[in-house]
Amino acid sequence: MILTSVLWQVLQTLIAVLAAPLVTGFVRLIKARLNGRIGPSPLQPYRDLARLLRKELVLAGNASWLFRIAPYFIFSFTWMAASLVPSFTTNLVLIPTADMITLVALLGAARFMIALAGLDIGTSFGGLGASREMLIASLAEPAMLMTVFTLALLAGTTAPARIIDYVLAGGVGLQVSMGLSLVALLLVAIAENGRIPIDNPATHLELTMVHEAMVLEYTGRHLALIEAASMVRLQLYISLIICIFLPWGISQSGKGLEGIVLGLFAYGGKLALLAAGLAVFETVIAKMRVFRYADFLGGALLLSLLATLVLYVSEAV
Amino acid sequence: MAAQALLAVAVLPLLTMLAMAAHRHKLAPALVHGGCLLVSLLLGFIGIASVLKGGADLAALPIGLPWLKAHFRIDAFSGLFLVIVNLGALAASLFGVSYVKHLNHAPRVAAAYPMFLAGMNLALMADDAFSFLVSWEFMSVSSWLLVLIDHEEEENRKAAFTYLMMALFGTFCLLGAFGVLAQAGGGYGFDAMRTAKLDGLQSSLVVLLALLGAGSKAGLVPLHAWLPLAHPAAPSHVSALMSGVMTKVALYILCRFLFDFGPTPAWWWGAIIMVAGGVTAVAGILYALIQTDLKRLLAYSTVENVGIALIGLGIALAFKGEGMLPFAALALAASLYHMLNHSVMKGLLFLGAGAVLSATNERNIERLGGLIHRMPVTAACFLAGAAAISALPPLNGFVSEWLILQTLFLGPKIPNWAMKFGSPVVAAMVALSAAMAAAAFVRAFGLVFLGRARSQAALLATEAPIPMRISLIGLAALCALLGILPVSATTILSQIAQSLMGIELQGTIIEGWPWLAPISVTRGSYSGTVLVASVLFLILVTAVIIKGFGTRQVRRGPAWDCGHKEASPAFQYTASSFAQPLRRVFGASMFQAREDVDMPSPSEIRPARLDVHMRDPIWQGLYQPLIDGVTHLAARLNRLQTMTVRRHLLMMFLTLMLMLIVAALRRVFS
Amino acid sequence: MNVHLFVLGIPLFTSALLAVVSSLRVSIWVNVVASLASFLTSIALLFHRPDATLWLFIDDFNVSLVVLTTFVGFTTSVFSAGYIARERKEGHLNRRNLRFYHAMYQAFLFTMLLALMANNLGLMWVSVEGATLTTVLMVSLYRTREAIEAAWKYFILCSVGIALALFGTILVYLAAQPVMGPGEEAMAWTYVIKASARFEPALLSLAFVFLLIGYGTKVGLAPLHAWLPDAHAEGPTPISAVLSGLLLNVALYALLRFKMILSANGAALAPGPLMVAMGISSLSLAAFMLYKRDDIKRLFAFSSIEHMGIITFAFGMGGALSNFAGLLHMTMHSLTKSAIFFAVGIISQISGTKNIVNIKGLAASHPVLGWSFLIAVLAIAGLPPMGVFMSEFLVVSSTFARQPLLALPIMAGLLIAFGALIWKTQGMVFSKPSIDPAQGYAAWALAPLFAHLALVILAGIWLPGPLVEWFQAVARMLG
Amino acid sequence: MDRALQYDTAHLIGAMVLLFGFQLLYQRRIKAVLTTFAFQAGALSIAAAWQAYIQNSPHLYVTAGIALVFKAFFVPFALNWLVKRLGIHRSVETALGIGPTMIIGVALVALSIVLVLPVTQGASALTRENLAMAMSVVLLGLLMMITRHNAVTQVVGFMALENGLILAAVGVKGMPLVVEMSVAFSVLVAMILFGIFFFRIRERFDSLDLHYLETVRGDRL
Repeated sequence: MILTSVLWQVLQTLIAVLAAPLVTGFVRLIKARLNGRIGPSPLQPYRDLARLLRKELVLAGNASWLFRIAPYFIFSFTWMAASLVPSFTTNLVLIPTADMITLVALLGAARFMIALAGLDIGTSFGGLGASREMLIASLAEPAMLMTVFTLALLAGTTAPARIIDYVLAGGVGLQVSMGLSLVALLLVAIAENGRIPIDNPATHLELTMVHEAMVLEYTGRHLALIEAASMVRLQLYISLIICIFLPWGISQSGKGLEGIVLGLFAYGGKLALLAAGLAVFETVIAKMRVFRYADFLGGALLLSLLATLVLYVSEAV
Repeated sequence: MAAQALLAVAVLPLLTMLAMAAHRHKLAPALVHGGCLLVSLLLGFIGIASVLKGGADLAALPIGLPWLKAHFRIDAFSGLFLVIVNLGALAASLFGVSYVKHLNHAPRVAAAYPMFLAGMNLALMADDAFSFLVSWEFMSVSSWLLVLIDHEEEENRKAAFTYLMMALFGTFCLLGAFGVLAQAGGGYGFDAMRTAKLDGLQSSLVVLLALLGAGSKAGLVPLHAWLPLAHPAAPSHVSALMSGVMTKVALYILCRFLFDFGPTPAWWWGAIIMVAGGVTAVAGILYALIQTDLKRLLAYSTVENVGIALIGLGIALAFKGEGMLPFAALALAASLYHMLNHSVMKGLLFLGAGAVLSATNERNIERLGGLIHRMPVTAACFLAGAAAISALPPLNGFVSEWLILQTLFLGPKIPNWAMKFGSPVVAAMVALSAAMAAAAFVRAFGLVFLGRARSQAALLATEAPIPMRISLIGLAALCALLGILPVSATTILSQIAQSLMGIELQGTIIEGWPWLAPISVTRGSYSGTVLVASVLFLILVTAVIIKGFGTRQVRRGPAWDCGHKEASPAFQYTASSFAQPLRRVFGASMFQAREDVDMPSPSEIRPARLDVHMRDPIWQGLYQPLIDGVTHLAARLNRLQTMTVRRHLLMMFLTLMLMLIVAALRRVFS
Repeated sequence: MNVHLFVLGIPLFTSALLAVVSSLRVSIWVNVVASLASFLTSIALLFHRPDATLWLFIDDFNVSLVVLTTFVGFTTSVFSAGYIARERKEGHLNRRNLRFYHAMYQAFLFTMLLALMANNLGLMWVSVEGATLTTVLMVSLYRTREAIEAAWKYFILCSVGIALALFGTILVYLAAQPVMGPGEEAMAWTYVIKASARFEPALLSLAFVFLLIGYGTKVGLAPLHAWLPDAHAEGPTPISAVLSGLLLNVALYALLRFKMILSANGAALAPGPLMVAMGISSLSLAAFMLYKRDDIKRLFAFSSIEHMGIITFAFGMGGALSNFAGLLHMTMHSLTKSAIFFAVGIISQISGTKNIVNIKGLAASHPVLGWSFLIAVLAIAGLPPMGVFMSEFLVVSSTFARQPLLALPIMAGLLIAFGALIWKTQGMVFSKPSIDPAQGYAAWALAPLFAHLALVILAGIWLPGPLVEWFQAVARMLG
Repeated sequence: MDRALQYDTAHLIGAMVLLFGFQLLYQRRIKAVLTTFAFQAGALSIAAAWQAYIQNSPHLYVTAGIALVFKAFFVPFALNWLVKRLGIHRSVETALGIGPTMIIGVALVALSIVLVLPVTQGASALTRENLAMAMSVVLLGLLMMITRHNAVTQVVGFMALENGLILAAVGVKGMPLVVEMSVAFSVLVAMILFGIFFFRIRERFDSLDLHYLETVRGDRL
């Protein structure tokens, strides 16, 4: 039992990091197609990362030790968080390590590091990015926690595996608050991953950029790690939405190998579906002004709060 | 145990006398701080011993109120706070040993510092209202003197004055709370107060007064006004104590009132305290976000953390009011853990600020920068503190906030609508304040330690001396330790909380090592140990892969910055510009922040200007009207003193008439 | 042996002696030695109490006040020695003034001691009037226009007050006479208190109104207080010290004797509400007045009004705790306030000004003086471990327990007064020094100050058993 | 002599004192004020002597003597001399008109009666009525002090107040120390007179209107 859960944990950890570039590549491909371009291969992100890794590291003159260790932390924190979100099975050995709150906080830790790294060189772009990133985070994080709150109240737990059990057991049914939470979580996911309309992952040198502004000074393997981290994070959020709102097909503990295989396929399918959805959404929507973020995320926060309060109206708790 | 502790405390006044007697001697201040270090070490051990031993240990001195005598008592609960206080005192004293060398008025500090420690320790040990308030006031007065160290500055005198006024206000409130309890319990001893039976109104009065009294010391919004004024004025190791430790003494007595003494407040008092805590947390961190004075920023962050601890206390009270004692114990344990954690991390941050201050003589974060290169140890420790206080795993701040959030998730179990709706809202406030704390500390750390030096002083800074570094490292290690291995600490805390609630051996915090889970394992769990091990493993894997995969060449070059060439460090993002988006989003309504841009046309050669105007809503809305009112009334009443003798006689006549008429009316109507 | 006759006789005799001694040195010494002698003899009263007569008596209540009065009289005479010598040297006072001053000083002590020991209520009244007369003369000692005006104001207001008090006394006798028959017994407190349960209660109530206004004027209760700040500010500082420290106590003592009679009656209009009202009005008014003060002596004069308000309030609230607190506060206030005036006297002499704005940074220029002054002010402001804290602790906490609404004005008043005192004192003690550190003062001049502070701090930590018993006994009588 | 007559006589004399008290409020010229006061003091002296007679307490004759010699003759004389010597305005300067003052005076007398009569059930009728009148005289004296500017009239007001006190004291049977009290008051009055004189001679103020004397206004350094 322990052994299998260790095995699935290793598999989950590997999927979290290995599949992530593919997801990003897939989103880019779909977007290109929607824009009428042929677009690069979905495997292009792997090549990019490999190229970055091999490149020489150029450090700014006054880069400190913090600047150099930050990418490792950013990447590992994100990776850790990703490997704790059940994707194809809930039978993972590390799953009691962290609940949903810890997941949010782990991502927060990664963001803390990246914002500091952005400030380290002392350029105005870095500061600009860090400042905006923290603004977004200060609204997105509570919104996400409130979503967690709703689920925790519904399922009586903050552990993702238990929530899945609860949802699969049909305890939820069609809940208004689940719907509201889903919307809130989607908004947060968009903001946190720097997608349109909050940020545009494809741009540089725009005064509206956030994430890219912080990592402008990174090169070589550091940049590779950071890029990889953001890819992992994208996949993490999609997985999170899947595991909470669309857990069907996931292998619960006690199921055999065929459950795992089914879970893997189901996960892959759902991942592709949501990635495609993201691409479509990004294509049809326009980028926002920086100071509209607050409205966007404040909306998410209020939606999630509303979701909690509506719980009582429907008397689910 | 109590007797030994009293003896240890008795050493402190001797140290003060030593400091006064040898005030011309250069080494005396360091020596006094060394003595304080030993005393706090001893008291800390006594605290640990009484926590482990459990039970209560009594001592009485034939002083104080004549018919009562002074009673002292150490039980596990006060033992815990003795640990918290003396842990902070230990670090601060060690830091102080070399820090005082940089101070202008070291002898003054050395004289007041031991008294401050004595006051805090005695307040924790006191077992009757009189001894408690004497110690409490002693603590206030000695810290007032410490705020007045640089009394040549007008600003510091104002800060000290505000502080003392707020302290006195708090004392009066506590006095009232004690008075009501003493009336009901039949004596000023805490024993009588424990058994006091109060009716609803009296309970409410006690809780209200205790909340105001302890709150004014702890920094409950809107009674926090003194914190941001006093903390920057005091020497840094003292501010570390005032912020990290003294606020805990206030929370200690609040806990005694709420959970140990007689009052049986209804659940809604818990809700009120919870909401007050939530407002305190959010307001505190909002203020922190816009500060440019490093120590003031830290002071506001203290306000935030006190708010979070209060949320825990509030929900514990609500559970207690509804008779859900295991939940109440959980909430209390979470809150206690947060207090412990906050004292460690805030001590660390203030000492870090002190190291920066002594190296650069600068508190304004707009004029610092790049210190990570010249003060790497300080920077690393400060970073640990900043991450911990931003509630980032795997450090200690996260664990306690996680526990508090978990208890808030239990809040809707209280069967009434206010708690059902209130708990999510307060949880949102906790989340909001944690996220904004991260923003505030990214800003603080980033502006002080990262980037390039913004002033000559920052450029010439040198690393802190060894004793200072040791205490910084020690506290940083403790931050990590309490986060990574929280289990033994939480076990003890939940036992203390349970004994205070009067329940035994309940699974408040389930801890199948290394897991930490509230009430039951299915409610969600956390393990700092496993998390850290896993993350370290992942880092190792990453590093190994990268080593094997990529080149190892490193080249230093100028910053790219999208091709801009920025010559001057003044081009960096400043503290104000960092705060600008947040200021716009949150500050527009709360602080009425207004930005005036003066952009000269291209033909002009004057520099552009951006002026930010902000208004402190609490000061302007509450304190300023009070001050104005008193001034106005004083001016009006002063005319009474400039009357002629005849008019004074008239006053006398009217008073006489009034009383006679009252007497006559009584006759007529009776 | 009737020790108390010596206690009374020494000042009376010395007063006559000093009136004829013209040498300043001699009269200063005689003054100090005589004050010491009456202090030492009064200590004997602690151990041996003479039997009560119709005219004089010693009981639990006045024994501590008599000792306190002789003690403060003695310390003030020591302080006065230094103060007066300097005033003479600087030419503010001439020799005739000083002869008069010393004679009056002893006469003043005599009248106060007589008022304290008097068993006959009429004798008590006469002595309080005598105390007024002697102090009027001393307040006008400097013969400046302000001093004479202050003395005039003091004189007129207190004369009217004292006249009303007499009317109250007559009314009390009127109530006693039908029960006890005409004659001296009906005016002797020890007899009256035993019989007062049978007195006509309404008449006693009416009497108390007049007594409260009358003696209240002398206590300095607002709005009858107008004379107090001027008299304190314009007279020589030793006189301010004894005025604040002793005379106010004596007047309050007289009032309390009557309150006891009312309490023993039971059916009479409870004096409590009236005293509570006067106490609150004094406290609140004084608290606000403190803010506008520029003159250091006036500042502390208003602080005396504030404290008399607190004490009156405490007695008005009644009950074992409050009355105990009131008695303790009387004692502590007189020790602390006179200590403050000692410090103020030295400060105004070395700085040459009484203006608070011009006094700065004493802690730096004169550390010992500055810090003792600060401690004294903190003591009067009610910070532990000083004695005033204990009494304020008891008053405020018991009020909160019984009448939370009444506690609010008390709390507000104390806070506001505290703010003013601390704000002004902070400026005087701290900040950059304005006084030349070379301006010295004799080291022994601080001895009385230290003695008072030591007692005040000691009392805050530990009270001697007998004193506590006396206070508790008196507290019971006060009802 | 029967008790009714004793009572009526005492009552009559007391009423005379009160009447003169009212008349003091009514006078517009200082000289008339002083004369009226002399009459009041005389009436008081008679009252004291009468009480001495009916109570058979000879020491009250001393009080009567003091009242007669000191108050009815010496003080008015001295004040007259002061007024002349210092050139004080001969008319009474009022802070409140004569009419309103009289009305308030009547109200005060009513108040005294309301207060005193019911509370002295136990006392003899003689004492009761006497006390009500004495209290009225005291309050009228105080009223005079606060409605008249001039220092001389204030002194007279104070002495009228004091007359009321002595009236009360002599009216109560067996009151000890009455003589001492009247002596003490005489000392007070003498000091006030001395004070006024002293003021005037020393400082050369333009007027004795206390309004001008009152320059100590709070803090003036």
